[in-house]
Amino acid sequence: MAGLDDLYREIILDHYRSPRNRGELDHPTARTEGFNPLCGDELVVYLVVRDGVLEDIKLTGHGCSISQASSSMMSAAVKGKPLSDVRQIIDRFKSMMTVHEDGTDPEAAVTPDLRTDGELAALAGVVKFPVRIKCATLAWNTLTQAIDDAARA
Amino acid sequence: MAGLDDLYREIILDHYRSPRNRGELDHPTARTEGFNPLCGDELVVYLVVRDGVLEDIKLTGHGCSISQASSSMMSAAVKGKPLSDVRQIIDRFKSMMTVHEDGTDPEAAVTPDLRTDGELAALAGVVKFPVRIKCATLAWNTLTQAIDDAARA
Amino acid sequence: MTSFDPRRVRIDTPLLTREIHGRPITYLDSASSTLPPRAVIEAMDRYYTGHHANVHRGVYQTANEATEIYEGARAEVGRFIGAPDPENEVVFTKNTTEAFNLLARSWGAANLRAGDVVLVTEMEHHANIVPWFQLREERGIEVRFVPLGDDFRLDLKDLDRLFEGVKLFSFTAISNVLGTRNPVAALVRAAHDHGALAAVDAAQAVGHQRTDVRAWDADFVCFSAHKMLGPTGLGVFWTRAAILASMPPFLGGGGMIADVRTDGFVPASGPTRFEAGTPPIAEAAGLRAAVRYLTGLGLDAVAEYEHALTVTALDLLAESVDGRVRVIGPREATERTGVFSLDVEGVHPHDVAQVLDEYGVCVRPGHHCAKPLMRRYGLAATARASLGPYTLRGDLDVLVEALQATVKLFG
Amino acid sequence: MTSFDPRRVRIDTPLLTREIHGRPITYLDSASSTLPPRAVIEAMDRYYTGHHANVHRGVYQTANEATEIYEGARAEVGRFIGAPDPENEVVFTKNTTEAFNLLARSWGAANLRAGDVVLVTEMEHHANIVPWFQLREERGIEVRFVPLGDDFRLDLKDLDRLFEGVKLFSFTAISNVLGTRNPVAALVRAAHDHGALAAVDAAQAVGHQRTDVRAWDADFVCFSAHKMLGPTGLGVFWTRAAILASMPPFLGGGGMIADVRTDGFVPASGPTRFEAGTPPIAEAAGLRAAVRYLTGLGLDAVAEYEHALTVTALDLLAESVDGRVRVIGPREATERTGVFSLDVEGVHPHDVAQVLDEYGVCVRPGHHCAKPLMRRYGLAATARASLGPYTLRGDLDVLVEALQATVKLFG
Ligand SMILES: Cc1ncc(COP(=O)(O)O)c(C=O)c1O
Ligand SMILES: Cc1ncc(COP(=O)(O)O)c(C=O)c1O
Repeated sequence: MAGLDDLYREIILDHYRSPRNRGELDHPTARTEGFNPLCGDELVVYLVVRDGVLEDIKLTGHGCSISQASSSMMSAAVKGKPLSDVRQIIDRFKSMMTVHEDGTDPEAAVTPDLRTDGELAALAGVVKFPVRIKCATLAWNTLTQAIDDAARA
Repeated sequence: MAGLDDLYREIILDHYRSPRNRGELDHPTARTEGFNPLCGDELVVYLVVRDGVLEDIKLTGHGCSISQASSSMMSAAVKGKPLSDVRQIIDRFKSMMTVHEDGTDPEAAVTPDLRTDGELAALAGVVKFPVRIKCATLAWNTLTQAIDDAARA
Repeated sequence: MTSFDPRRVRIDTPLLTREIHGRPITYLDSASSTLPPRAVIEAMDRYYTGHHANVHRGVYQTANEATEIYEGARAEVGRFIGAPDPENEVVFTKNTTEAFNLLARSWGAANLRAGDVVLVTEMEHHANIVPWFQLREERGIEVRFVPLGDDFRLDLKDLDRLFEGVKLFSFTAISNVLGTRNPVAALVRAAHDHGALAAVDAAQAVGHQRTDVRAWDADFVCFSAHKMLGPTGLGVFWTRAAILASMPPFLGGGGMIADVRTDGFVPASGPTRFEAGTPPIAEAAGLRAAVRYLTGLGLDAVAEYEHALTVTALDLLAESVDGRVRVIGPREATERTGVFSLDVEGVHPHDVAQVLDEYGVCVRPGHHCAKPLMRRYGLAATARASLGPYTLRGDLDVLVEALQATVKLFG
Repeated sequence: MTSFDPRRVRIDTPLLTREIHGRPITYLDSASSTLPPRAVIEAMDRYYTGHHANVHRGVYQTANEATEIYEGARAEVGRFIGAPDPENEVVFTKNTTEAFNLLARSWGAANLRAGDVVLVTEMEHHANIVPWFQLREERGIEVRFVPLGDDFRLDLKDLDRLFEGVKLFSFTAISNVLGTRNPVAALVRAAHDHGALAAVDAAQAVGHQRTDVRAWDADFVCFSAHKMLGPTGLGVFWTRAAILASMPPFLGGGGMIADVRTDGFVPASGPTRFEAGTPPIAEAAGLRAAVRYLTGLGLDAVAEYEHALTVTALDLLAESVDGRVRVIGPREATERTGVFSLDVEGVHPHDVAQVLDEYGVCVRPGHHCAKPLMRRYGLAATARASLGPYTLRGDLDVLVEALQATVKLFG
């Protein structure tokens, strides 16, 4: 059975208490809003994309620890990376957040790649709390949207 | 417990098979329609009222044995009577058709008056079949309405 | 392979152990409502005793369980009717009737304007008539009726003229009065060929035969849990995900919104947009159990069995009761299901039902919420006997015995 | 005199024997939905195992019984709320939300025209907001909000201005977020004094205190069975018989008509005009049992008990958890009921509910379908704990223990 420790890893609480890349960007390539009607979480992603590289990212908004930590970790993981890498990180994260009906241990879904993405693997435990998955993925869905918006800008 | 014999007295079946006063009147004082949406029973009452006397009554329509027998018996009971008597008969009949929550035997509600109204007392058993009460009272409600209509004509 | 056995279903159905006036019950009113098996009743009990909570916005254990039960029921019902995207296409309503009102007020109001035609049939239940009349009053649409032939089937001779200006053809799979089985896939194709969408009233079908919305190629399907061994208080509206996404909200309130401000609101997406307020959660648990139970019986086996019983019933009714009982509906068992509208010579349907009750036989007298059909055949009412998966040949024998007594009593 | 004992209610409520994560359940989400006692569950079982049949048009024994159960429930619910004419004033809907939609689409559409004002309050549940917004879109009515004061009560300073042009004042008896108890009778009088009718959302009231529509002098009252120990899938719309008689039909279909022809229909009279299709029959049996159960407890005793528990809860929450828990709502227990919206310093309500779940404590995080209220107080969400007649002092202790752990975890 999943316990609270699976959800609230120390590193997650740390990101919640001290979120990285908070704030707005003055001249973003894209400014994209995300919204989780279920719990009222709101998020704004600011991106600067230049020459295929996600040069800068900032975030504002409010939400629960999982959504805040996830967005903070995400910003740290993608900042400065080429968009092709960013897309791969997004894909890996999303597949980590997929419920395995056969009861596979979610930790097993943490690919070596994801481990090298740094602290993101700490969010693997969220899958054991299906209602919280949306909290964890809000930032990532908004980022995907923001990258599309940036491409169109 | 109520049995079918309580409902389908021979006299009722007789009125059903050979209804009295069937047909239309050429110059009625009132022509009034009654309708039971639950079972689709339809009835038209034709009255001739002169000098406070219900001189003639005729009925058309269709319905179940109870509604047909009740209307036939009613027509026999009221024809030729002063309206004041007719109203009393209606009242007595209606009170006979009232369900007694305390489980009083409905036959006990058959007043001596009602017995003198002739065959009507045979309908007392209907009260034991509450869903059929509407069948029995349709004609009487329509007659009440028709008398009002005649007064206005 | 299933090993369908109606006696087994009978044992599973608690109400069938009842006695009526000292006789075992002979339940022949499944077209009005079916009797739920113990599995359905117990599924709701288990829900209330172990998992009840309001759905959707919970975090705690039982709220998650209730949500899983409710959304699980949605998906399972979707799969049961062959929905391509089961999680996202099934809307829970309170009954078939609300489902048709949803169709008329949401899709209809958004897509139909004055002069557009909704084609229904003369054999429709009021649930598939009155909502269109209401839309006619509001918007000036036209409601056209496919006429019925003397053979108790749809008269489709003039197909092209019938479909002129039609935007939606809304018809029943099976008549709840005549038992007539309509050629659903062919009728849907006719609608599509004429540029119209097609809605199917599956209320009389879904508990008695396999239902596959893809095989039908239907655009909308409506039915009720209580006619497929499930509970009261729950209906189903199905449509393709793409159509559902385009439909404006119907009832307003909690659960169907993404946001509400004092100056307006934004509706939610998906089926919940049409599920305002606390939904029928226990009922969904009951329907899920009914779907599993029916699947366990095997719908093909049920259909085959009820067909055989229909053949027997038609024979029995024709041969017994001195020929005084007429069955209003198709003669051929292949064209119909086990719904028998009886016209007993010289005895009003109300009286037929009353005498039958004395024998413990449950049949329904009346217009069966299909007054246009009744008018078409010049009937005020019929006494309707109808089959379910728990009906036995013996039930038919009691019916005939009681009909004989009826005829005798009324002479 | 009743001998109300919450421990007795607890024993009567099967779900309260459940364990969550190895701990006994601490159910504090009655504002979302109450837990039904065994008597309610068994009443529905009895219905399905002994009496189920479709209602109204039957003649046979079980159809009569089902009708008696259903109509009996109507009358009993009517008496329970003090309706002057109980048989003819109670309409069964699927929930409070449908009841408000019925009010808006039937009475509202018939009586309101462009420019007319419906006055609601900033503390309303979406069920009493969105239907009016929908009517605004369709008919151009104005929806006006009574503002909320910093004391979490209605701000009625500008009564005359607020009521300008108002045809209906529709407000909640008790806020499902703040617990605020509104002065219903006084508000109804204010509406009447200004020539408006008054509708009361009694969803949070009817299971927790005696409800008397005559003492309120209300014109419309809406509530849900599942918030008064009853089942899901059933709501109540009450109005005076004279108003009911004047209201046009809402949903169309079977049961709500007197006649249907191919060229139109005539609606039925009485409550059934608003009950299209097969109604929630088993649910009505369940609600009837709930009404009897509540009556047995004695609503005054329940109210008194929950009031005492509210006093305790407010004290406990103020004194424990290092002052890090703020209760969003009136300070004074006399002005409120046992609904506590908690704001835990530094911890998001979602996380509060998550940690509490680990302790078996069921509270609801979110906007509670009252977004205008949330905006008013600058909140995205709260974690709401709420009481029922089965709540014990011990439940509050577990709540406080779990809140302490929450605060500790988040540092
Ligand atoms: C005050 C109030 N009004 C209306 C509702 C809506 O009730 P339902 O969801 O049963 O329609 C609720 C409960 O959710 C409520 O608390
Ligand atoms: C063909 C058909 N359509 C619709 C309905 C209406 O179903 P409900 O009363 O559950 O809304 C019925 C049953 O009464 C039916 O037989």
